[in-house]
Amino acid sequence: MHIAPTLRRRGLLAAAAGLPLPFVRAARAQPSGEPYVMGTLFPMSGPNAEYGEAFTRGAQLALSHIAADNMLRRPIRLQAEDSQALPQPSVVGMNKLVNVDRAVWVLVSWTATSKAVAPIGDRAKVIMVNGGAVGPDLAGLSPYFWNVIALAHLEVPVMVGYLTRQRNVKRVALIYVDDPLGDAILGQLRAELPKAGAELVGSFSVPRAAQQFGPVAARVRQTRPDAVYVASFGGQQSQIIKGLRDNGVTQIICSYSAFSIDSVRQLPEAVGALYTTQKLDFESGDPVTRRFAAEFRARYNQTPVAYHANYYNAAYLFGLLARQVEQAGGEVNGDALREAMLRTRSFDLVGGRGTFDEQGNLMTQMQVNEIKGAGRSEIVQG
Amino acid sequence: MSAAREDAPLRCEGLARSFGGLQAVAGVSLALPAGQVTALVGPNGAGKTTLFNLITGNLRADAGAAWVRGRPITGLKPWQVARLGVARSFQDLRLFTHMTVRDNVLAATERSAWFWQPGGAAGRKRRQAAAEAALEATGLAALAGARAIDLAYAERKFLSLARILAAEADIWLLDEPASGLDPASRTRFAELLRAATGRGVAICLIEHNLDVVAELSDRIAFLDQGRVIAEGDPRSILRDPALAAIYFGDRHEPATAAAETTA
Amino acid sequence: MIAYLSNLATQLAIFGILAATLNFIVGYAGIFSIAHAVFFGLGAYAGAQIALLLVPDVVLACLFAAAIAGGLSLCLALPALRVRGEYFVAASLGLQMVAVTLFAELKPLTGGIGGLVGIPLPTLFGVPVGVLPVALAALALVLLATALLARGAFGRTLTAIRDAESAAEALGKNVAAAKTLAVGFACAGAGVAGALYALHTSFVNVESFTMEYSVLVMAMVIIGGTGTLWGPLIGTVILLSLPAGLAFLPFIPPSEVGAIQQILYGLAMTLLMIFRPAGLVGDLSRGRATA
Amino acid sequence: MLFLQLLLNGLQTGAIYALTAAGFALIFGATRIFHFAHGTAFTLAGYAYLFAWRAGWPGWVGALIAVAVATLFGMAMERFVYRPIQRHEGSFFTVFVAAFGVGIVVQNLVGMFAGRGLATVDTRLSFATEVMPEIFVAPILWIAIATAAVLFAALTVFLTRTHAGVALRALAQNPDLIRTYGLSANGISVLAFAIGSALAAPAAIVTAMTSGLNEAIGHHVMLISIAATIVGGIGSLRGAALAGLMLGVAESLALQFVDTQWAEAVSFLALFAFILFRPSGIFGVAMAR
Repeated sequence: MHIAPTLRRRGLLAAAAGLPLPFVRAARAQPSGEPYVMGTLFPMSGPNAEYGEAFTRGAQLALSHIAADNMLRRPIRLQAEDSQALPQPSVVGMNKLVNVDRAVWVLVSWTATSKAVAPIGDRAKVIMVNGGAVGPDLAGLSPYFWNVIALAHLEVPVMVGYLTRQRNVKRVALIYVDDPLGDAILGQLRAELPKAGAELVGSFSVPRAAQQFGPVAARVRQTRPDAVYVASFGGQQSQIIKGLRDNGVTQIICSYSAFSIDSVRQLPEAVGALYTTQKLDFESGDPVTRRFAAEFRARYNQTPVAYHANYYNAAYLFGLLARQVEQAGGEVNGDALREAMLRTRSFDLVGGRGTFDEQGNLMTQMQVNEIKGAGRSEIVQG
Repeated sequence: MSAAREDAPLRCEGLARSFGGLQAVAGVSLALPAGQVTALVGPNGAGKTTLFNLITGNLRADAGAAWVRGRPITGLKPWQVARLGVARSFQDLRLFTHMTVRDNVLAATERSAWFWQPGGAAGRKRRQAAAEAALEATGLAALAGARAIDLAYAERKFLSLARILAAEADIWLLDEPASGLDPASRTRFAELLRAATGRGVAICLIEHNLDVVAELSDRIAFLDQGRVIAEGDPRSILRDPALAAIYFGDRHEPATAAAETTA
Repeated sequence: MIAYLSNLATQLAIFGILAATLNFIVGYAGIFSIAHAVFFGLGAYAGAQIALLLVPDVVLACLFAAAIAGGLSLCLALPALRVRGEYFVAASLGLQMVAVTLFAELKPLTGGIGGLVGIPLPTLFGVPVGVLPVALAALALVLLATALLARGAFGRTLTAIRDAESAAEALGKNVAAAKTLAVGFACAGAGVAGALYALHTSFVNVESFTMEYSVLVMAMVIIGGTGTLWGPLIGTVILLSLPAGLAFLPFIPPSEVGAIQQILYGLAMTLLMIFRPAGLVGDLSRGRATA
Repeated sequence: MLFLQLLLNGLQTGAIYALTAAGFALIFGATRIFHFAHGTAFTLAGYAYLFAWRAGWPGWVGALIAVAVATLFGMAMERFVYRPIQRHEGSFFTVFVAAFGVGIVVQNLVGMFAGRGLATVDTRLSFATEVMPEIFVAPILWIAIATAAVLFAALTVFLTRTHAGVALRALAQNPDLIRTYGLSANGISVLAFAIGSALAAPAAIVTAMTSGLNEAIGHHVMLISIAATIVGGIGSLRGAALAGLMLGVAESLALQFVDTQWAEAVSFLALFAFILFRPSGIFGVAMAR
């Protein structure tokens, strides 16, 4: 335990260096030499391409901050591969990133992608960071597979607490896609609702490709819920919301962080919908968060959401860890980065200070957001 | 007569079939003696092809039965009937269009549906020999490598015959095999038939051209409205004015023209 | 780079098996199935379960997968015996859609949408092996088998049935048996490909066995040329390496990379069909092979 | 009560399916081309309407644009994709792969230019109110049903009373007959594509207002159209439309009896069963070969 003090000091140093301090920039030389390759493996085409676009924006902003702050001695090259959110193209893309591009750090998303590429990254000792999928089955896929997003088990209790205490909800119905995430949310609701004095009055599993929700809405209405929890993702979420609202379901609609995409937040029917995310206060939060929010708006003319923040964090984390490794004179590779992460554990990231557990899962505080229409949302419980 | 029928390689008794309200075949009894050509004659729509289909199992009979060498074949599937030695040709030929001529004929010799054919190398040799012989007999040997779809009309007709030859069946049901053939081809065709009957093959052919019928057949069965209304040697049938009236009906065109339009 | 190419080669071999077996029923028997991914999936689940529950022996997994997929191929053979042409295409489509629902719902067997994870690395009689050599060997075997079957009496029987079913029957060919066997063989082959895929990726879920994949394999066969030995393989190489190759184009902005790749991919498919309708290997007159 | 509600929901979906299925069946019946890009025409029409709506143009202008886009797309497919392939005697599946490629291209172009993810036309027409206890009905239901009914009436008149319509029906059976009408088979073929594709447009507009559009929306619609064409009996327009309606209703009513996740499988199970047990379809005259 005698090394503990050094560790902590390094951790602080790393955290401090994350801030846009001018003297840090001045003290360092321009990055040069062979760039580090950071890969992205997002759905860039197909029905989930909207996510890939959002994820990429977050990562790109982080890279420009890393460059602007001269955090690293070598530049970073972003190499994008299209996963189509399908296992087989993901495996092809990951193999290219690992073996051809020699990526040291790969941003991944999507449960199927994550599970399909984890064995490849594990064998090649490449760090994979997920900031999008929240299925509980993504914890512990590999020592090199980290999550910078709170997995579902952190989201549901917060929502249940808010619904029962602030909104006096007693009856909740669930519409879910029957995948590990949906199952986890179903299990959580079953466990958490009775504890809070409420009950799960109905659960409706829908196929991934389903588009018509009028009939489902009729079934939901029958259960007379006070709130409907939606556990889906992508465009289907909007279709569910619209299907419910169009067909006489006026009660509260709530969900997890998957609601933080534009197509949901822009949907007129989604006004009033609630969703949980990790804590993200763009106005009054810490400097990292404020800088992120301000520059994101300036650059993309858009208010950032949780996904932008997650992949910003996922990319920025590389900067933080790689600098540690560089400063210690080591080679920037998966093992060194992982060691650095385990040594430091806590980082100042967008959203505040985040702490990783041994498996590399970020534990953050959660907040409840309410959609206000036209792409705006408001924190209703911090 | 009935004794001869019992011995016939193929006979049927009271075969009947109707479509909707139309009685296409109304109780046909017929026997095909070995070594003879029986011509099935009658106006269009008399039920000749339907009768073939009833015998081969392509259609289910409403009533009646058929036997191959005394063995009942009613209710058997077409391929089962074929394996009892009944080979047929179709008016529209139904060649294996995208296969070579040789493969068309070889396919006729291979009956097992399994991945392999029984008989091993010896069996294969025998089948190949049968195929080559059939090609030789039909004059198609030089065209063995061509695809069926690229053949001329007469060659296609002979290919459909070659398949039947190669199948080594002893009962042939031929649906208008000679229609549209030029005289030279017709002569070759007649030789083929005579060679077959010489081996004891029982042949039944549907034919519109009465000259061809007179030239080829040993017996005639006259079909009208699904019934055999006359049966006997060609000379007496063809000279019967009552039958001629039925045959030509109120149509004015000669029989050969009718044969051409259906070909 | 070696590892990358070896992964690509493994996938090529696996999809090559799929295309070759599909070509067997499409090209020779005229059975146009767009449910091939179903049997790919059945094999993958079967192989994965063997590896997870018993031993990750690649031969055992392949055999079991072939047995399961071949056995259940009756689901496809049944409509193939009753209908042809567009009707059969639609039947296979129905089978494909129902199968995907079943794959997603039968969680004890398939893991549902979450799939089966942590499939162990393959061994051969207790010795660890790579999937690539096994897949290449399996592909070679499948190609050899299809070549032998196609050129021999069985291939003649199938082609005869394809060209004129009633005439084949009139020559004593048991059409039902031949079709069932052909479908069984093709589906068993797809099952082997599935088992190899499961062992290669260590993870399978329903998303790899959807209609899109059935269509992809069909496109491989058509683009290469139906009824030819090498056509499907060439189709496989083109359709699999096209997206992989497009990934090397440096000038595409990250946010459009997927869309542009897909557009080029779709365009290539359409243009190939317009200018080479019989496939790259097939001769033009063969394009008429539909019933 | 649930039954009635589900029935009404089903009718709305069914009207959409009926229109697209009729379009598909019309094209297939007349030209024997299995038009797999029919769903793409649907997608394009939907987005065309969406753009017109976003630009603030009145609904009828948007509808006209949607119809025009779908029609032009169908005609272009006939002219530039199917006809060259058919000239080479391309097989059924050659057409299939080519159409599928077009589908991929359009889907991704739409994604690039119209944005990815769900897009809806926001209108009160899709908002259901309680017309009697527990029964919610939106105006769009009546619009969808009425549109479908009017279009079918018009289509029937066209097919039975006009020169071109009769020729269209005759094309499948007897191409020679067309010439006696003084029309070219090519011309009739283009006409079939134009009308068939145009029928997808109203369905696409209703979808844009109700469940919304995404780049891949046409895929499902096309599958249903194929299923309906088969179930209805190839060659029968009336059969395809009725089957489409029935599939929509079945998909919805299924929720009365089975869990929600099985609803979609119901349609395809019906398709499979029909092919096995009644391949000629409901109204089929032509037997399966």
